[in-house]
Amino acid sequence: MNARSGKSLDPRAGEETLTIYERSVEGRRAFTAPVEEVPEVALEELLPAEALRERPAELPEVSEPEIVRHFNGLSKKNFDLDTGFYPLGSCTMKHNPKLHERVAALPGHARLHPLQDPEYAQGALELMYRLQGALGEIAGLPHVSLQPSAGSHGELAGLLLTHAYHEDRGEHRHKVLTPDTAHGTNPATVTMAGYEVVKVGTDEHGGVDIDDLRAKTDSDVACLMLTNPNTLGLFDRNIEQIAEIVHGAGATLYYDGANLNAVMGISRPGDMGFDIVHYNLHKSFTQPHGGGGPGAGPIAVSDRIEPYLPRPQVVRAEGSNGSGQPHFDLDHDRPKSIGKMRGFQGNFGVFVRSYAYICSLGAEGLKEASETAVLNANYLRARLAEDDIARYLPIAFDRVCMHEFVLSGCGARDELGIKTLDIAKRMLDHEVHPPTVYFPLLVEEALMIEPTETEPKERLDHFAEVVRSILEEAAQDPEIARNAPYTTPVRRLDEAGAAKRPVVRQGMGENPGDPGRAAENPAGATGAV
Amino acid sequence: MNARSGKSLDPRAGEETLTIYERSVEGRRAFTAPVEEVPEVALEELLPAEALRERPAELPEVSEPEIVRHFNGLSKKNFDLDTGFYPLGSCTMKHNPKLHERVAALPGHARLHPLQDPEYAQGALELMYRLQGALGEIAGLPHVSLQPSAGSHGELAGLLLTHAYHEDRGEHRHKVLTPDTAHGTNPATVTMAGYEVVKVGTDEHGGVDIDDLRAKTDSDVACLMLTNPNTLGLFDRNIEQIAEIVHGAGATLYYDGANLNAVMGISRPGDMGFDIVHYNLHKSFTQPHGGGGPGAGPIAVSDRIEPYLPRPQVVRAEGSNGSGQPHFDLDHDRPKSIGKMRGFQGNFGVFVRSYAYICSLGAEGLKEASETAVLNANYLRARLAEDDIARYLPIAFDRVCMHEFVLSGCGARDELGIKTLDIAKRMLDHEVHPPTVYFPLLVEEALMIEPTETEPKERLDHFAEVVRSILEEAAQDPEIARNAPYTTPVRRLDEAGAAKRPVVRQGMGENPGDPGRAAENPAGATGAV
Amino acid sequence: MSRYTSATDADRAAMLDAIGVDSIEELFAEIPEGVRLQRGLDLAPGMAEQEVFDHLSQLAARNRHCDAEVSFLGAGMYDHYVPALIDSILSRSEFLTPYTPYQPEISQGGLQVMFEFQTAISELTGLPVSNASVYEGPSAVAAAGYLAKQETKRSKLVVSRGLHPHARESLATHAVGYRMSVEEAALTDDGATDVEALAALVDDDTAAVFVAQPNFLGTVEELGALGEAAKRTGALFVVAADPLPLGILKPPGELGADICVGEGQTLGNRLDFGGPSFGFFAADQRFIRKMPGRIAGETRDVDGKRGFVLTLQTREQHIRREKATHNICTAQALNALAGVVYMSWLGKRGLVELGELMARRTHYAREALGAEAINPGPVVREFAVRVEDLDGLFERARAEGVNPGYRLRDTYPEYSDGLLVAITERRTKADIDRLAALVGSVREGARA
Amino acid sequence: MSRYTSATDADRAAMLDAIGVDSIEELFAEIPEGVRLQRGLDLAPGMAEQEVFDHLSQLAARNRHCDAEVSFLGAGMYDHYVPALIDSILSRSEFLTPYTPYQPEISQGGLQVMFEFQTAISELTGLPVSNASVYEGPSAVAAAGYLAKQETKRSKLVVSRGLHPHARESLATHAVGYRMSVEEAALTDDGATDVEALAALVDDDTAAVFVAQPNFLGTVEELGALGEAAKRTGALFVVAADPLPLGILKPPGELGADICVGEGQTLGNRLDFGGPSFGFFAADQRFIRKMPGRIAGETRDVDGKRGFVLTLQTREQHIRREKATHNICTAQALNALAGVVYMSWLGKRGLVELGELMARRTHYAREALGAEAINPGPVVREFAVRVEDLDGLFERARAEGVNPGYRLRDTYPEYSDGLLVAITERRTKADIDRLAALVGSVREGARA
Ligand SMILES: Cc1ncc(COP(=O)(O)O)c(C=O)c1O
Ligand SMILES: Cc1ncc(COP(=O)(O)O)c(C=O)c1O
Repeated sequence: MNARSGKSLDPRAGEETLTIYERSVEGRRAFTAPVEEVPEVALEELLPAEALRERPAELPEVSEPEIVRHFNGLSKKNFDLDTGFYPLGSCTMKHNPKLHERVAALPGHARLHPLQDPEYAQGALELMYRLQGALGEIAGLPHVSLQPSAGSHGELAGLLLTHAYHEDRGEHRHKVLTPDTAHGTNPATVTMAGYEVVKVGTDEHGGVDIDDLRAKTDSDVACLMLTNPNTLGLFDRNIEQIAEIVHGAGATLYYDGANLNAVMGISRPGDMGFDIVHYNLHKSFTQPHGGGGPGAGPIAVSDRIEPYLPRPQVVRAEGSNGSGQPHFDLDHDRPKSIGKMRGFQGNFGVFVRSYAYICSLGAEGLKEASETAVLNANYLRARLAEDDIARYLPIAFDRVCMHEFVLSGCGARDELGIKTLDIAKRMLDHEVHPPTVYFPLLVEEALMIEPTETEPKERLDHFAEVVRSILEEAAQDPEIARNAPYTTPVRRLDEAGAAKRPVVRQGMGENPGDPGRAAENPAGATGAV
Repeated sequence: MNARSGKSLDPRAGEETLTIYERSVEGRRAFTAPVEEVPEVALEELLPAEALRERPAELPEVSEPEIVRHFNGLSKKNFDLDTGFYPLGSCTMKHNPKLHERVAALPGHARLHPLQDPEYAQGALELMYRLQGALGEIAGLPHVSLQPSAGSHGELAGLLLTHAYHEDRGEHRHKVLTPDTAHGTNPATVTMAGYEVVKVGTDEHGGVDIDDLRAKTDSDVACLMLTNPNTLGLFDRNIEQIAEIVHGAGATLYYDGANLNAVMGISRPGDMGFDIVHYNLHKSFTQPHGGGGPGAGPIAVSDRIEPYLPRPQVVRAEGSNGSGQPHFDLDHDRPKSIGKMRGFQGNFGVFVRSYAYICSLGAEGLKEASETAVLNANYLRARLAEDDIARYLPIAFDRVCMHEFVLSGCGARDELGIKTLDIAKRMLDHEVHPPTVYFPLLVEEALMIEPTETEPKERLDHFAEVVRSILEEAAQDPEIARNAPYTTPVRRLDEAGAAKRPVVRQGMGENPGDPGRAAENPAGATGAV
Repeated sequence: MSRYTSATDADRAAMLDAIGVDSIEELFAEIPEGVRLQRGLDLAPGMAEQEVFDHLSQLAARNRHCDAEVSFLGAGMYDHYVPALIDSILSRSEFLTPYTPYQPEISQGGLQVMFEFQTAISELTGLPVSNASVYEGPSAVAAAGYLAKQETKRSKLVVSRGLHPHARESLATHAVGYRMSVEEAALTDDGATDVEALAALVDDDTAAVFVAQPNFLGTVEELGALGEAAKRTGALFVVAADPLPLGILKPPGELGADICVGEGQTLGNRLDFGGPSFGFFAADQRFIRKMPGRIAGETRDVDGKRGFVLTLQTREQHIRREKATHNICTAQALNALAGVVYMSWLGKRGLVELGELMARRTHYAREALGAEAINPGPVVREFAVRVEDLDGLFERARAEGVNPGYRLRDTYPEYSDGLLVAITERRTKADIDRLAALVGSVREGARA
Repeated sequence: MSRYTSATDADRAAMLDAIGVDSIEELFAEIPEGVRLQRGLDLAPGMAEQEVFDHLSQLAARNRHCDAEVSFLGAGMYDHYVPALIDSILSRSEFLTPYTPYQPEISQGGLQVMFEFQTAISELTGLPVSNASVYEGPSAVAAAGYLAKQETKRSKLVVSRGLHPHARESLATHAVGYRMSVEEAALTDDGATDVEALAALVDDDTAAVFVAQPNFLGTVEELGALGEAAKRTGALFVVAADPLPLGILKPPGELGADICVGEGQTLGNRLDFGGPSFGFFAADQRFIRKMPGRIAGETRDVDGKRGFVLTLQTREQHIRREKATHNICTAQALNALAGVVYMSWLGKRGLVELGELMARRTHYAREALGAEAINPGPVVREFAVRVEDLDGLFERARAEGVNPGYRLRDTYPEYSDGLLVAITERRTKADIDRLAALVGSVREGARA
């Protein structure tokens, strides 16, 4: 009977979502101020009236227990890597070892002030120095700056370095080449760095179209930004030739390190001829993604670029402090430096995690990680090449892939009438995260799949079965996928409406920053929990 | 259309549950042994063959990522206090401040060896000494032992103390009185302590039946174990008279402190005439319950009982170590002591949390906690006394209650045909934890409701609405409640079957401890995740 | 209003109104004047979170913990490495904050953990039935005594002097309640339980015989022979074991043990100055309905879906009351979770590797120290030696940040110069050599 | 096989078989010999978890952190108390381990957090539109410059010398990319931005004017006047603010700021030797489609249920590519979460109470030190004074475990004897008096 069919009997089905502001009740609090020992002078006596706030900021008023429940409740509406398979192409969703959170939380790391005198921060500086060395060895480029905050920040640093390098030689170049398979941050970075984007085509093997590259590479080209393996998950066999062409024109070759996870200990950007590399520590070196950061985007460069690296640089002096022990310092005195990409020394907390990771794996482990990442990707590629799947989701370039591969949803679209988006949404009901979709752009209805090395075979097999079952289901009734998901906290959302009439903050009536929209649930006036 | 109705479209609906053993795959591992520097002698050379294991213990073989996912997945099948309302009567499910986890984890606490010399454990001993002082003040009894591991362990200590006290005076007593409202641990403890249980009745006000008590109290009675407020949530107005009767017969009066949360700073067991008290630090003093422990059950006693307290006791000596600073030590030299209830000094980690709690709240805060606990309970009592609810769930004793109260499900049973169990199960679909049910025994179809002080009014109102909606729903269709829950990870389970053919461990074929049951999912042989 | 409560003045007013009283005071009218506290509690005023943190940090700073010295102290609790994934799993509020799983439909996580824990303990001990945890080691020993009493109706318990002193004392304390006597069997000159002495104490009124594996001095006992001696007259043979070495030692269940109990701290639990950790209780199939504490069992739901429940509850206090097999209610679920996560982390191979590592380092250490062994027999994680100037050693060592171990004289006067040295994977060869050097130099000193 | 991977030899064999190759080597055949690494990486061998923990613990022990000394060091990051509930919430794997919420149906938690964060930042800054975070403070200033460039098409940026030196340098570094020039307006003798000097630099080609609130010396700037001077020619007025004092200070949005950016570390984030923390970026409504980074917006699902999505994505690099408003992708979501949890913990009242406490202690400290003020004007959390023997003070103080603060000469040569002292709720009156005593005694010393 219906009474047994569950969902329909879920009394919470239609429940309203409340924000922390809507849980606020005047007078409640989680904070207790410490005892005040200094004279309790009124603010008005300390500060000019015109500098003082007239109305308090409308932060929520909630007790600790209810704050905890609120955010706990929100967390339960997130899918995450520790819950299940997350083959988000280009994002390297590998396991985040729990040890890293422990070592990052050590007071000597977490509670260390960024301006502490170097002599009292030797441990932190040595850690950074050791990480620089390890990253340099992995990329095959000797000089490392840990400063950039993420991959795209590293890209920007890379182009600013290129600019400084050329200007220093009296060359004024205006163009930067990016393949049509490039990630969006590449062209966006080019513009921010003051250059003009010139697109380079892709050949039938999924690599850079050499003729097109040659045609577009002239003395006005400052740099070619490349990802290798590229965003199709393919290693560009012509990389040596590419380097030759680019260097021949006096341009720099930039390596977008987002895909480094495929080649650690196997092939090094520096050896491929790249001048500048960025790393995504939150990808290859397992800083947890945090729902969109933090990350870190260190860069490594060749000798000719070194003089322009950001300041300060961590340097090592043998026993300069009398003792035989090496001594570490911050070198601010770098006349040709491009300056600072950001404040202080970068995202140190991320460095701690990535350094711990490198210590755990060592040379062998890193190579094994890349090998297994490539093994897993090719195994899943093989599983998804089985006829009843490949028929609907043909692979974009039928070659051995590296750490990821790209399928096209054209077959499913044409034969089953479901789009890649529908397949992705239906996956949500199977509790696996969908691949990256609709990227790279040159593959129609793209599904970009990166399983990473930390997934066991069973997870890959399960994913293949999920894909198969979705396609079989669609063959019966495409409506099911078209209307998926069904079991998620919310179902498909009106994104167009959100963009047309953007509501980007809680409405609270008469407050300073409030655009004036009245709250749907005026703060506190609700019994719902 | 059906394709939109969700649950029925949940591809995970019938999924099998896997144990960590069923996720095991030979050769996988999360552990890496540290580098071995001592000679790698074979075990056989170090230990006699007959002492060595022949077959390794069948622990699971799983990588760290998959262990994390396994237990993460299990956690998602638990309802918890940080998720929602948990009015489990007699259990005092109050908020567990997050600060407590932080201070308990300080290496000086978490990494301290229990046999560290007192001179190197002064901080820990001072903390215990301070906690003893605070608990003694709260109970109104001067001498405290923190040793017992939980409430029932404290009860046992209490009766062993009573026994030692009487024996020391040459008195041999055989009976212990417990009210018929007593918690199960009380009579169970009596038997373990070598006494015979004698039940005392309850009067029409829900208190101890004085006449019955008087009749049963003779020189063979060693003790009366009482909870006040009792398990009906009622404060026994005759407590002074009761103490007089018990003491008159030379027996001790034991206070089961499970309900102390109602009277902190308001009324003290010591002042009521109790000789021995146990505290449940995991209830009144907010040690997280952990899904069934850890807890701690310290005891406080009057002067005449003090000589028999367990050893060691934490003692304080003024500046005995030369400096003016007080010095703390462990006193093992207690000739009349009953000995040890357990190893070492008790659940120190729990003491840290409870001490932090007392520091945070202070005298005022503790009193306010009890006042609010009683306010919340009476408010919820009032909300549930509204006609359309009270008609089905009449209150057992219609009086102002303390921190909890007990309703009877008779009305619902007789008029709606649903049992208290059905109401409890239907609550699960509303994401609130049911009250304690079918206890105390003298109330038919009992629902024992303890909201605690950390719940905001909205949660209480919401719970009242949930109760109302369940009753209204049952008036329409009692089947819904009878078959609830519907939205939980599993539905009603076959407990009878579980007890008839107990399966209390994973079957793994030929292993040592294995009763021989073959695994339903032989380890590793599964693709499911 | 504190930071943990939510009742504002407005809330209070509204709530009192609904209740129908004018003040909170009125709610306490039931409490007779005579037993009302007429003053405020004599406690310090409340503090802000940061103040409490500072206060407890200052207290903690006055303890010398295991990372602040090189410690060879064991004697019942050991400094093993607790992997970080245990923190991350135990900090999940879904494990940290619920009560005992009385509502199985919303407690499958905790119940399955219990089932997996029981399985691991069963594997380690070689006994088919384990409960979901008891308080800790010594009281677990006492619990075994209670089962033996109920099972045999006899009145005597025999313990080996090799049993942990705390366990012997805890048993004796509880035995007063059981109305049972306890007799102790001596150790041989080699620090093993004296089989003859033990056999001599076992009679028709003996309910159970208790030995430790390894024993307090670290000796790996010959359980087979002891078990035979113990069971001759029908007494139960109870082994109190350190579960970690059971990765390499033959399981007590295969050597005649009826019951195996022990302290679980070595399985992924912090030292915490002695607790909380967990005790385990495993037994032969025939005792399944006599076990103390919670037991999780596998079953199915109305839809046929696999699930777990607390089973055989008719043993327990909340159902059986005075006839219960034990009075335990709240146990150590969270610590048992740490245990099963730890065992999953070690895994089938790691458990053996760790056992081998400990055994090797322990033997290496015993040789390196070059002191006269009190128990020259087989050891796996701890051993006892005679040190001439024990106090001199401690003075010297502690000044250098080394804690040499446990002074046996505190509990074994017969070994007045005895030092009990514990070895774990945390003590490197360098650490051991350092202790050896200290022992050596003090020896020189004493002789000079 | 490492402890983080699962491919056993059996798995490898089966997988290679399914792929149709004989070895993993073959999978890399695509990589030309010439660019293959013919040796192993020159890195230390892998370590066990406990070895890594020990190694990093030893490194950490060589840093003197804020609990290991009494520190008055601020200058951009401050030692505020981070409440424990932040740890427990941030350690939830559902917040810690997911990627940017590209699939809103399974990311409502993270998306709602962003929405709540944006609201709080909007409240603090007095500007209606906030994004969900940028990297950190100084690069946020640079991001504001990029918006100004795109908005005004002008080529000059004017900064106050009161802006954090790192922010000025970061802006200059990025400005090279924007092909813009940066000019700097001096400070008055009182350590406030010189309105005239600033006005003089603002011309028709000025895209934006940047000032800090409070400025680097701690001075509370007169934003009103500065804003007028800045906007005369249509330049954007950008305020870089420390968000915490905005609990008591008038919001920049009410004083003419078009954009308010800043460093969010003071809102519940650890010091972490400088990062990760978060930067915030708030602006006037008219810039909503020019903002950098992620923005969460409220909407409904097909069933009419309330939900949140990443909105206005056509601003972003993954859609707009070279025409994007910024190249940022990964930002600081987890740190922003810490920020919104912290603001919820402080709450409406706590934010004001904390601001008052800081202001009071700051003024108390400035008086107690009795040194000549570099910026005698209004301050709220930090102030600068002249100290005769600065090196002497540091030598003396550090020996006693006190860190007096920041030496201005490192970045402001004009204040060669300048000391910047930061005050938070962590620095008690006793701490302040202790610093005052040190300053006093050194003064005596210098004069004697
Ligand atoms: C190929 C590629 N390049 C660059 C980036 C940008 O890296 P980040 O998000 O760290 O800025 C990404 C991240 O998705 C990427 O996949
Ligand atoms: C009234 C009462 N007494 C005793 C106990 C036993 O306490 P513990 O579980 O700490 O052993 C309880 C716990 O539920 C209780 O409610």
